[in-house]
Amino acid sequence: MTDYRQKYQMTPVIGWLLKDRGGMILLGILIAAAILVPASNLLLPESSAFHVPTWMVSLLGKYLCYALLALSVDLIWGFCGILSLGHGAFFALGGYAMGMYLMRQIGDRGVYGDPILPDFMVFLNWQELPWYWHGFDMFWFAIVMAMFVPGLLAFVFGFLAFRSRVTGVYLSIITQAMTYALLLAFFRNDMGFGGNNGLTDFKDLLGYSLQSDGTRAGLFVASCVFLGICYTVARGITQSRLGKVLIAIRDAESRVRFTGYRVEYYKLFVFTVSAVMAGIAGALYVPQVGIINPGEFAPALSIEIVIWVAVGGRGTLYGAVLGAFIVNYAKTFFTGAMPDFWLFFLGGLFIAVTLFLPKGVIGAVPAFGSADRQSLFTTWRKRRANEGGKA
Amino acid sequence: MNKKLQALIGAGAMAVSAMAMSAAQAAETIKVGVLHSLSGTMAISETTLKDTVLMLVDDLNKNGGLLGKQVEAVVVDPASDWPLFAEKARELIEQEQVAVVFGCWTSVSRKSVLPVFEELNSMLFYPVQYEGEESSRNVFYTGAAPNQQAIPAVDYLMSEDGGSAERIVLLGTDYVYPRTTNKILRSYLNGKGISDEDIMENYTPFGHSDWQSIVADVKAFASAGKKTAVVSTINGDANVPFYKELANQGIKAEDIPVVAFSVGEEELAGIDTAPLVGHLAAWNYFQSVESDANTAFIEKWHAFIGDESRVTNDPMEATYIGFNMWKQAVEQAGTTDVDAVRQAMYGQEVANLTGGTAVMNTNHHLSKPVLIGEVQDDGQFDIVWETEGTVVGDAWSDFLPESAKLTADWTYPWVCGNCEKPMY
Amino acid sequence: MSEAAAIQKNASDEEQVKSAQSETILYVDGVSVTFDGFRALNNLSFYVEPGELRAIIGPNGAGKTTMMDIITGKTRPDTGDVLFKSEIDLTKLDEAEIANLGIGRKFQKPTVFESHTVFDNLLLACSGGRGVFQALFHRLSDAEKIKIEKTLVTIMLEDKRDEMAANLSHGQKQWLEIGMLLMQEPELLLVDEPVAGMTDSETEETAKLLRSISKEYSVVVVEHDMEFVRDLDCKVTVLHEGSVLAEGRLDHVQKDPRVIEVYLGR
Amino acid sequence: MRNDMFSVLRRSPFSLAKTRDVALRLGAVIACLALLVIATPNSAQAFSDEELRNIAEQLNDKSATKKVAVIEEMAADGDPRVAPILKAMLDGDLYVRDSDEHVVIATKKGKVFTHIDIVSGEEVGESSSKELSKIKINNRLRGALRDALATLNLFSPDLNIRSAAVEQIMDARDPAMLPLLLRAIDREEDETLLARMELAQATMALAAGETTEERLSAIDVLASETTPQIRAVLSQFVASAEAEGYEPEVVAAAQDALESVEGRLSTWQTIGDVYRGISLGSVLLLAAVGLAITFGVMGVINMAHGEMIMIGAYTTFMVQQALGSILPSGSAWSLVISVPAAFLVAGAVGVVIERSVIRFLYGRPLETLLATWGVSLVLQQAIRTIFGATNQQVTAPDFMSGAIEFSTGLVLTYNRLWIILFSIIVVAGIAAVLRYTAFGLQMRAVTQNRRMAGSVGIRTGYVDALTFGLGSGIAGIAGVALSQISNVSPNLGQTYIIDSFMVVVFGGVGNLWGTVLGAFSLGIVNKFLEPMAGAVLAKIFVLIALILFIQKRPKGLFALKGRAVEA
Repeated sequence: MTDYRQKYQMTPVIGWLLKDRGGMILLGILIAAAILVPASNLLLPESSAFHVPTWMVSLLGKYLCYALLALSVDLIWGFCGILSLGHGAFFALGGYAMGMYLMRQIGDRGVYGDPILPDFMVFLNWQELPWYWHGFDMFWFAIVMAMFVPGLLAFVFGFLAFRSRVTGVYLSIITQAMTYALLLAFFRNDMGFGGNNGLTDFKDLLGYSLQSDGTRAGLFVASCVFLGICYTVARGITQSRLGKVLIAIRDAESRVRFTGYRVEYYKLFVFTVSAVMAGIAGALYVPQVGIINPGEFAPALSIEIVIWVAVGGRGTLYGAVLGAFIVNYAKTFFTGAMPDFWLFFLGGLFIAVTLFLPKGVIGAVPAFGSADRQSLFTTWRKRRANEGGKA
Repeated sequence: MNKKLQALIGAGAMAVSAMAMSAAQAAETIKVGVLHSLSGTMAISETTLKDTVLMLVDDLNKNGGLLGKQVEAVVVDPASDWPLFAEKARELIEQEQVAVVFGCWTSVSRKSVLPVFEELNSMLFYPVQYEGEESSRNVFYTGAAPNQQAIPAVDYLMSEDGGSAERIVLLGTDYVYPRTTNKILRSYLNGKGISDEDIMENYTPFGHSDWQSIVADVKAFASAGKKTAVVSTINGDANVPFYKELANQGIKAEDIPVVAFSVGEEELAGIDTAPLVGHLAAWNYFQSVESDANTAFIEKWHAFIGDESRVTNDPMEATYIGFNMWKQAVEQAGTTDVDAVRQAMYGQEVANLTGGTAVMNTNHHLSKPVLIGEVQDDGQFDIVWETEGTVVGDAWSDFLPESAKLTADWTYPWVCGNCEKPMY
Repeated sequence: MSEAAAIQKNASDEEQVKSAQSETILYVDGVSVTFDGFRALNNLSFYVEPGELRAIIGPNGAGKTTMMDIITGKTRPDTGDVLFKSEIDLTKLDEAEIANLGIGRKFQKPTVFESHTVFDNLLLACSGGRGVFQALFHRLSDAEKIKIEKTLVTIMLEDKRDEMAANLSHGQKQWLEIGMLLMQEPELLLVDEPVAGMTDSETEETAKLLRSISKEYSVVVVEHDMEFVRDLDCKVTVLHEGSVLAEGRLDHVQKDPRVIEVYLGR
Repeated sequence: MRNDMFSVLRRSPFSLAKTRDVALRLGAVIACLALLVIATPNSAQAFSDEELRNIAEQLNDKSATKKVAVIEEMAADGDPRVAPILKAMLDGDLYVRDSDEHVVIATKKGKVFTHIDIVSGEEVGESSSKELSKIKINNRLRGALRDALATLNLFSPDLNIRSAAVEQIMDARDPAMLPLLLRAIDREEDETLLARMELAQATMALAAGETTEERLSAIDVLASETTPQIRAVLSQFVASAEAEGYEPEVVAAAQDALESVEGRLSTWQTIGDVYRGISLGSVLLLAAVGLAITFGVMGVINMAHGEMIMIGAYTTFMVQQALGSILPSGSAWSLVISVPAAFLVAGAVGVVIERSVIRFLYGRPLETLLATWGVSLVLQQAIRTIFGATNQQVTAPDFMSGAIEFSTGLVLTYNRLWIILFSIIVVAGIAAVLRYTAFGLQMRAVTQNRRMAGSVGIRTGYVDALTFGLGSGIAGIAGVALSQISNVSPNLGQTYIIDSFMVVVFGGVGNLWGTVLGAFSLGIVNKFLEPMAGAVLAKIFVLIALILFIQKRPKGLFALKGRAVEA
């Protein structure tokens, strides 16, 4: 029985999910975490050895958001070869959408007690709410915007870039220019997004206090769920014929063209989907860290995201998730354990991974060195031979 | 092989590291958190404050510690990454169980940690001059509020000795501190009869490095015949290129004096100040102040850092005052319990390094003297003006309509950081 | 088409030219293109009839590949017309559109999707649904499966079906690529140096493969391996410095002094 | 000494508003001067030694107002010994000696101060700073001192001092000075200075002149000038026209004059923008040109490029530290030596990075991004650990401080001029290396076709290392230049890395001229937008423009056409 038969006869979703070992493990863990972590945090007494402290819950929640962000980058970079150095922009936009909702929720509990205007508008004495702030008092609207705005930006940007066949480093650099421009724009107080301080001092979400353990646990679960869903969606895309086309584009773009595919549309589709995922990640991130400010647009952050993916293992989706956790945990740990030298470790980690684990940490685990990854590496080797070291 | 595992390792490692520390210190220590960026863009300013706290802790322990216990500084690096500030604050308070935290420089970092301190009812000492418009139950602001720096500075500029300026340029980095400060200044200046066409406001990005056009604009603005002065709220990195351009374009202090609120000895250390003599800065402290306390402090600092050429600056004094106030409050309360210490803080007095005493008010801001110094060719400041007595820090500016109404007072009957009438 | 017929045509080429437009599957007329001052094609004109197998030879830099680029829409000519089936103007369309019209192209360097199995390579090339969402929700139909199986046989890779394309030998990649062209069901195949770097046996196999293909489709082969062109045994167009130098049966053009001078002479 | 000369020229116009204070004190000064000018000036010995000593001691008074009065009194006397005293006070060299309460001019040599007696003008011992207390001045006093000196210097035998005095008077523009100025005009021989004097006279005559003719003639003189001062003079005159009830024809004439002056000034404004654009461009170019090699030519997405610049800057700092003891401050040598030093240090670091990391990553450009990012983190932290996080001071040599100032308000600062020149030299140097040296040839060969190059016997590894070293070294050189305009801190590199990439990509990867053109065009566009939109928006617009431009030219400004690109 040749495997393509099973591959195409089975009911798709179950079919490829079962085949995706890493994915199954990931989803399993997510489900387990979504149940156990909040349970142990809320039910078990502080004294219990298995009690997960609240700070750990929100920390893990934050990591989950980063993981989702990394996932979205892996979807375009790992599978379609689009290296975006500006994905932080979509993340931040999603975050701002959520932040604006949370800001409106403060209502008259702000320091100036203005029922409508956020504090920063009051003390820069703005008279009324700018038009683009309207509607954000409704949760559903904010959520829609958190996905729509990044999606739209990605669509417009992608439409221009892919139509005119901007590729490789040129694409990477203009994505960077995009996020840098947004960074500067959001720094401006005149933009009405709180300038450098961004949006902060949130009170509650859908009426639940952000300070309470219950809400934290809820957000944690939400993060698990969305990561799970987005993973499934991403895997669905990569497993479909469309996914094969994406990989084909990554490996031999012009061949795909001559085979009759509209490469730009495929790129545009996956780029937009990825941006929406990043937006969701941002929306989940903000209530858990309690602040959103232009810092999230910093090109450095966007580069870091790519590094998470590379560390975990490009082109596997679950590798990206793993990478996000490894790097961010390392950051959390070293900034506390050795504040004066942690950059040596982080920098060293990046160098080491690129040199010794070209397929990322996941690639080092034989069980996960899937055929796809295999060939990805061989492609590199071949490309090196062909291009003789030219980018 | 995944997230959960990471989580466990995480929990494990953190616990271990925490244990290791406490074990070493026989648990009989009072922990003090230090939350200053040691890497990233703000490291340039904040590293010094970390060292200052370490020095003060060191000193305290030499003199028998606090409540008979040794004091231990727990240093973390929030890496100029604002969300990381919040994460680290939580780590310090919940994991390390610190009694108090000294930290933050930028407003955004403070805003980012504020909810954490309020939620966990911990205590933060914030040592940097800032835009005001805040008074949190859990934060003590030992830096200058706008009325302790900006207002006196423009008063001086408009005075005869300051050169009786009639035209003011407000240069700033585009973020909340300059925006707010300039807003306050504008309404203050208008009050003093300086009309809007005699005020030029200009904002630049962080780390702006090309000042040619703006300095040229200032010169053009100044050529209108009225005596012109510049009020600079330019932040951090951007200052060195700014002053270099100023010097090279030959803007002389007696022609267009520049008074800065974010430029101290530390920032000038990167510049050859000979061409800048006469430009001004407004602070509550200058290294050049001659007083025994200051001399002792500087000597201690040089000994601790092991470098004679290192300077001292205002945020260091603010840290010094904050630390000693906390120490006194703890001794007075006989415990490090946050609520008890907070009560003990009010009215707490510490001798300034510049002479006189700083008093902690019930709005969590200090009463401090305000000094104006002239840049000298050795990178130091020469005090040319100072307030008689001290100025009470205003949490809420009287020059912003919305905030003028508000009062901050954390004692009975007010017990509120932003109220128009008492709670009780 | 039969050999005889081919000879007939050559004899009466001149008359053909006038009416060429009405009968050709590919009509290239007066095409010129310049890259940064270098004239890659210079008033190039030639015609391919339906069902014809045509070899195009010429020394390096003669403009062979550029001509391919022009026909497949990768490069736009500065001047000249390129018509498909006598009416469709190819110079206005882009690669994908041209490919979907039924013009398949095989590159000089074998380009297959290395991260995919041989099967998937063919599947992707399989004609039909090129839209994003069609692709997203595509399920493999039996028809497609049969077609793929058939092609696997044609290109002699049926036992390599589940191999990663990356692991194929050079020659096998060439065949796979040709197979992918076949999956597109093109009316015109453009094959660029199919036997470059092939072993002699592979070369023969390839020649056989192309000849069999040319029974169903029109094929244009760019090559400078003389032996191979001889194996193809078809009409030959000699390019030189971006324009046609000679045209006709191989033995015929080989006698042409100019050809000998610029090409065989070396 | 050039600096001193410019310190006067550089002074921005109208430093002194006509406040009551100024009017009064100048009034006093002139009154007295009028007298002594008639009685042959500069020779008067009004002060006895004792008087001089006593009055000088009053300069140490607490109140600034008193000090001002004293300064005027001294100036009014016209004693030739006064000028040096006031000059010393202005320069902050005037002290009171604790031992005998005498006022002395003290000049610092190393740790020792040499005392010069204000009366005799001879050296009278020396001491450490401990035994002296400085006579403090503030900006108000600086102003007073400068005016006093100006009036004194108006008759100085030294031409430079005279002309400086005239400029100062033109700034002050106090009608009370008019008679004095007229007297000075009578005595003046030097033509150019005479012209300036007459201009100064005109600025005052405009308001002070009695008759319509005087005013009109004054306006004629002014209309021909193109300086911001004149614009202000005229605009003020026009503004105050009906208040003062000037004659309509005069006002009309003034209006026309004003317009013509403004017209000419605006063209100078544009010239200024272009210059500033070029200057910014040269900085961008320096920052980017190293990257044009490591990234453009080699295809390494070199995120550590900024740190190479930083290393160059720190090398400059260290060279200065090392030579500081030997060389006099402000010497050009330390900077001159820094250039090769920075090249070698940064280049060496580059070679090490290439050998230890990058060579394993050729053909995997995206991996180089990650690795070099790691490298940049390590380098930053390394510098921070070694030098500390704070700024290091790199002093500017004399030839780079100061500026050429045109009366039209255009200022060309020397450091910018040198950097423009320097950037051109650097680029020319690189172009030469690439074009004419064997190494350049090998380098192009390797980057174009590694295998072929290898097979013709080029040691590709060796070439790679040197190429990367070259790129890094050039970044280091850029660091030397940037240390002059920016702050030398561990974050230096981060400031320039993004802009550098923008420039290289905009110009077209792998094309040196593209980088040059890219840098200058981005710089100029930026500087033209800045006055209109403000610095922040200008930068945003430039970025958006870049993004859109790449749509039109997906391979940058200078892209290779044809098959070569796809190969």
